[in-house]
Amino acid sequence: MDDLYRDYILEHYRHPHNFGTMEDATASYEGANPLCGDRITLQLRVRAGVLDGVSFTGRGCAISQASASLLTDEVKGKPVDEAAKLSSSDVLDLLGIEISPARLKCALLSLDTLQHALGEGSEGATAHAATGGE
Amino acid sequence: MDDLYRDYILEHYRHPHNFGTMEDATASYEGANPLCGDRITLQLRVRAGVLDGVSFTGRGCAISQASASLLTDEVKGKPVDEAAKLSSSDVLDLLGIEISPARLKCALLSLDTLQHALGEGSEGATAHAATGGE
Amino acid sequence: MAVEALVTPAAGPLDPEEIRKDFPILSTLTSRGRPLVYLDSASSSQKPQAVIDAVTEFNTTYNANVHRGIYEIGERSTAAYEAARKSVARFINAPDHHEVIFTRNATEAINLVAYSWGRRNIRRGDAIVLTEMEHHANLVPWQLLVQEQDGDLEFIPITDDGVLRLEVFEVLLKLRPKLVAFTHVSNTLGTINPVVEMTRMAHEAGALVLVDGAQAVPHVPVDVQAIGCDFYAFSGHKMLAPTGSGALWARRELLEAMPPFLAGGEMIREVHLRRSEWNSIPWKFEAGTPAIAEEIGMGVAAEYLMALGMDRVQAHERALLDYALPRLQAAHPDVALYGPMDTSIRGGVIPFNIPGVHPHDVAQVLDRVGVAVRAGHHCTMPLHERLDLPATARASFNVYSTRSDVDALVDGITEVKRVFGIQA
Amino acid sequence: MAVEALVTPAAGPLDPEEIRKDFPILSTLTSRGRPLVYLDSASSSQKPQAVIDAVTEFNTTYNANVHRGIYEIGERSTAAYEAARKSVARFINAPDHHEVIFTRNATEAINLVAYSWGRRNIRRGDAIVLTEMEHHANLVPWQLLVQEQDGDLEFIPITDDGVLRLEVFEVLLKLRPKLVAFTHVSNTLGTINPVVEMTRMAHEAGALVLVDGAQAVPHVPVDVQAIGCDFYAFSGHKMLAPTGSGALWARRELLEAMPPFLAGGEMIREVHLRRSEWNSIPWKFEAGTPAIAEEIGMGVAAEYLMALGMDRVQAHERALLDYALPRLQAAHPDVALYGPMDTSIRGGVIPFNIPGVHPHDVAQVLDRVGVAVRAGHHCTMPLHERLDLPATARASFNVYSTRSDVDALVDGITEVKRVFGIQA
Ligand SMILES: Cc1ncc(COP(=O)(O)O)c(C=O)c1O
Ligand SMILES: Cc1ncc(COP(=O)(O)O)c(C=O)c1O
Repeated sequence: MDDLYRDYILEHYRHPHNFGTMEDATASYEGANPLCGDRITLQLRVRAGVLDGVSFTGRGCAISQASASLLTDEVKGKPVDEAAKLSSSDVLDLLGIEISPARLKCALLSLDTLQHALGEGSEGATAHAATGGE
Repeated sequence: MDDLYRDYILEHYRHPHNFGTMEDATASYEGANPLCGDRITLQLRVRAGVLDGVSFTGRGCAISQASASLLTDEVKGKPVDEAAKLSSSDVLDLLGIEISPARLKCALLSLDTLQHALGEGSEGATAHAATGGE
Repeated sequence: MAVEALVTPAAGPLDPEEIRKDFPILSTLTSRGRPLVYLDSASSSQKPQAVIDAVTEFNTTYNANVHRGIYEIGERSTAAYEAARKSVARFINAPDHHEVIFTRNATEAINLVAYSWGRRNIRRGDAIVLTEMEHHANLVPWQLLVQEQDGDLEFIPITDDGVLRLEVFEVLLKLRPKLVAFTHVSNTLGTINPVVEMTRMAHEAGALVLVDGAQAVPHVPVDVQAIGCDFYAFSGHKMLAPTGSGALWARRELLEAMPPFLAGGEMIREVHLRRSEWNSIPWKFEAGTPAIAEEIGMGVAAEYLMALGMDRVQAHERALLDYALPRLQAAHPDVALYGPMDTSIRGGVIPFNIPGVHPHDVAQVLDRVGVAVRAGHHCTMPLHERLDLPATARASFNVYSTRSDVDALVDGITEVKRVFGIQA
Repeated sequence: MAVEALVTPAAGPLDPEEIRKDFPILSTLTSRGRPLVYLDSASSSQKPQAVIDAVTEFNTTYNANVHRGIYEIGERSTAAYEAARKSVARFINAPDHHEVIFTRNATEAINLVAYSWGRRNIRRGDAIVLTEMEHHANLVPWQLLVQEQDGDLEFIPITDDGVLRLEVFEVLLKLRPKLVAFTHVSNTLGTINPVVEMTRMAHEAGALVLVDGAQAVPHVPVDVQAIGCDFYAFSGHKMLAPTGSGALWARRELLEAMPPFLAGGEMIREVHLRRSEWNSIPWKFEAGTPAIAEEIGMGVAAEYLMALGMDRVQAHERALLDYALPRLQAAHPDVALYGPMDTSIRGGVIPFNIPGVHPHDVAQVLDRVGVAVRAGHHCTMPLHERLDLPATARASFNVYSTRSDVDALVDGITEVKRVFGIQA
């Protein structure tokens, strides 16, 4: 019944890949959705134009954390310029679940953080999403 | 069919009593409803505590002008303290027609002006009424 | 789609008789058993069934706060509210629906600009140019602003038949005003102002332009990009939408640079005890729970009007004016009519006076025969002062107005004259 | 009278099952075919049929602008709008209905005070005392104000279970603040603050008092004269009324001395090109066409609640809390509950967290079983910072809430735990 909380999403949430910190990171960025309290710190190690190492720490909802886990898997080992090209819909495809507008911001926090870490920060993903307030 | 525009109201409107100015007035006041453009200037001549002379000039709707005509008839020759006691409902009785809330201000402008002229100005009658704006 | 089904095909002239079927109030009777002849649409328009139903549907099936709930009716409410924003943006051809801020009415929209943009940009000695025909909503906020900031107001005068004197505007622009604010269509005279030309002139002189569109959106096609203005303010309740709805459109750069106006929930990104950060536009300017059902209704009203076609709406109202003005003049040569007689620059507004009868009395007698018109200063006191009129009576049209409404007005005026003993 | 007929007799406890019949949305099903269990009333309440009908009736039978038309539907509209003001005044026991100003919501009401009273009365170095539990609506307007006027904000801290520390308030009052502003009932914790005592303390120190009543009016009897405060702000949409409705009550002398806030039609007595005079209160503060249908609906909602009896409403919600808190604790000892456990000082609000599950995920899974709760910071970010919680889930009650709603929540939490693989 739960489209959103598929087993692999919950698995990534409970046992996120690439979780932790790196001593020799070359770039890092902390992204947050203040409205929800989701938070992700992403570390990158770039060597010869390639994302040779990627790790993150964070807290937040299953969607935001699973998305970070899946995204870091995806970009690890990729050339920087390829990683920089990833779009929102790529990330939604990675998640493979139907995200309602209210949860979009959770799903895209990892991408936004990556783009900032790559020095490609765009305002797009930090724009308003339908979450958290009253 | 017209409760409001009875013959005597229209008669007072077209041929108002006590219309004009007095050379030897002892008090005068100009009252206005800026929202409707109704305007009444009332003159009083007080002798030995009696309203020995009363006159008015003005322009405006039939209700406001007929009310001034009827009211001046009513107070002429009366002791000042009696005139000062006239209430809104007295004036509505004088008019003898049913006044809707939207027209109350028109009907009571003459009383308000009289009270001011008598140095008894009250804020009451200049309070908001449902007229004129958009 | 409910909307599409309700309207006449989008070609040929509007059929007001068909349209009237969509407005339940138009088939009611007055307490005297007369059919309602509603000729006060410039004050507030009636609402079609589709708009009424949109509000009821919200209240009975998905009422929930917006932008907040991770649950079905909350998501539905948010989606409908944001879809309404898109409809309203499309209705005025805004380049970006994030530039549409929902407000209670045109008045609040203009005050928002006066407080937020004005207090930051108007300084001592700065001029704001208005016109002599402004509604109080586009005058008093600027009075308060220049009082506070020690600025100046200047006014474009009008000709006796209610047309702006652009040659004087030209001269006023030499004062290098910071802002020029004027109404698109006059609520009292019906004058349709040359907004494109005026905006160009103002911009050439370095001023920003605010257009008060309260009387334009219900009656003429509005394209803010074609106008080229910087701010466009309007009300929902005059364009078939519920009371409590309205909008401000402004260019993104301006909105982004402007400080917040009302503060509270929703307009923030982050709040600490002593400082906060703002949300992105448009939400930065929508503090607190908005008028959700009402703005959703405004979206439906915009769709309804777009389905009718605003060029057809304008043509319909102009045809009605072309019918009404000669008919009134012929039947009542003694009645004074105001406003431009050239109906190509006039919306469906007919201000008039019957000599010897105060407009209040006119309206009161007309009410007895079921004809609803406005009487007074129509929130344009300075314009009435300029025209040396204490007050006027005013009949005004909307999509559902018909020739028989005009006929009822003509007959009603005869009745007023009868009551007041005036020979025709 | 429609209202009277709809409610249970005004003695004995409320029967929520009877009341639910008045709320059409409560018998709808979610898209998954589940009955709607609406536990987000603190965000926005549902509307009874009487309120929905009042809006429809306005739109279909007497829609017209207020204070303006000398015709039948205009007079009816004006009378209904002003009658709503009287109902709302009676609802909070205001001494004079002219002291009730209609606003869009509580947020606008508070901003009105911050702009109009605040900019005139708060000067460099002046302090305003707030609390750590304020909704952003009663915090951010004061941040903007003290930034502009160079004043200071001070905060009454809370205990860990969400009760104001009055002994610190006592100390803060030595700063001789100009204003003390606090919420009557906390939207996040449910805490009912001792408003009478706090108002007395503030007045003794020479401060004015603004009470944010947004969460009080739907849940507890409110008597502004008994409280003794100077300003009382609240929203319609949380007390069974339409979105777009709300009110500020303030003492007449204050309102009369305050300059206008929004400017435009209706709030003026006289307008000239360069100066204007203001209307009397409350209209001085109601510029432009108000949310007529919505405020009329707010009057009906106030009558509905008065017919139920606010003491019975409070008793009902307290009984539900007394049922829910032990039930939750028993069924889910691992779930963290926040707010005072003394239900005599608590409204029907239950913030909670399931360890290991983010509130968004809690809300999302609950939605799938038809249970609507809120997740996030509930517009009290500083309070969440104070409690060191990134976010909370929150269930909240209203007159129509029942024990079976609570049971559905308890079962829903079990389901959340199942999905997330948490042992009970
Ligand atoms: C305590 C409190 N104050 C103010 C508000 C703001 O209410 P509104 O959004 O209706 O302006 C709320 C609503 O969330 C609230 O709970
Ligand atoms: C030209 C114009 N501007 C502004 C307004 C104010 O509209 P609202 O009262 O809806 O704010 C009106 C409405 O009368 C108007 O005609």
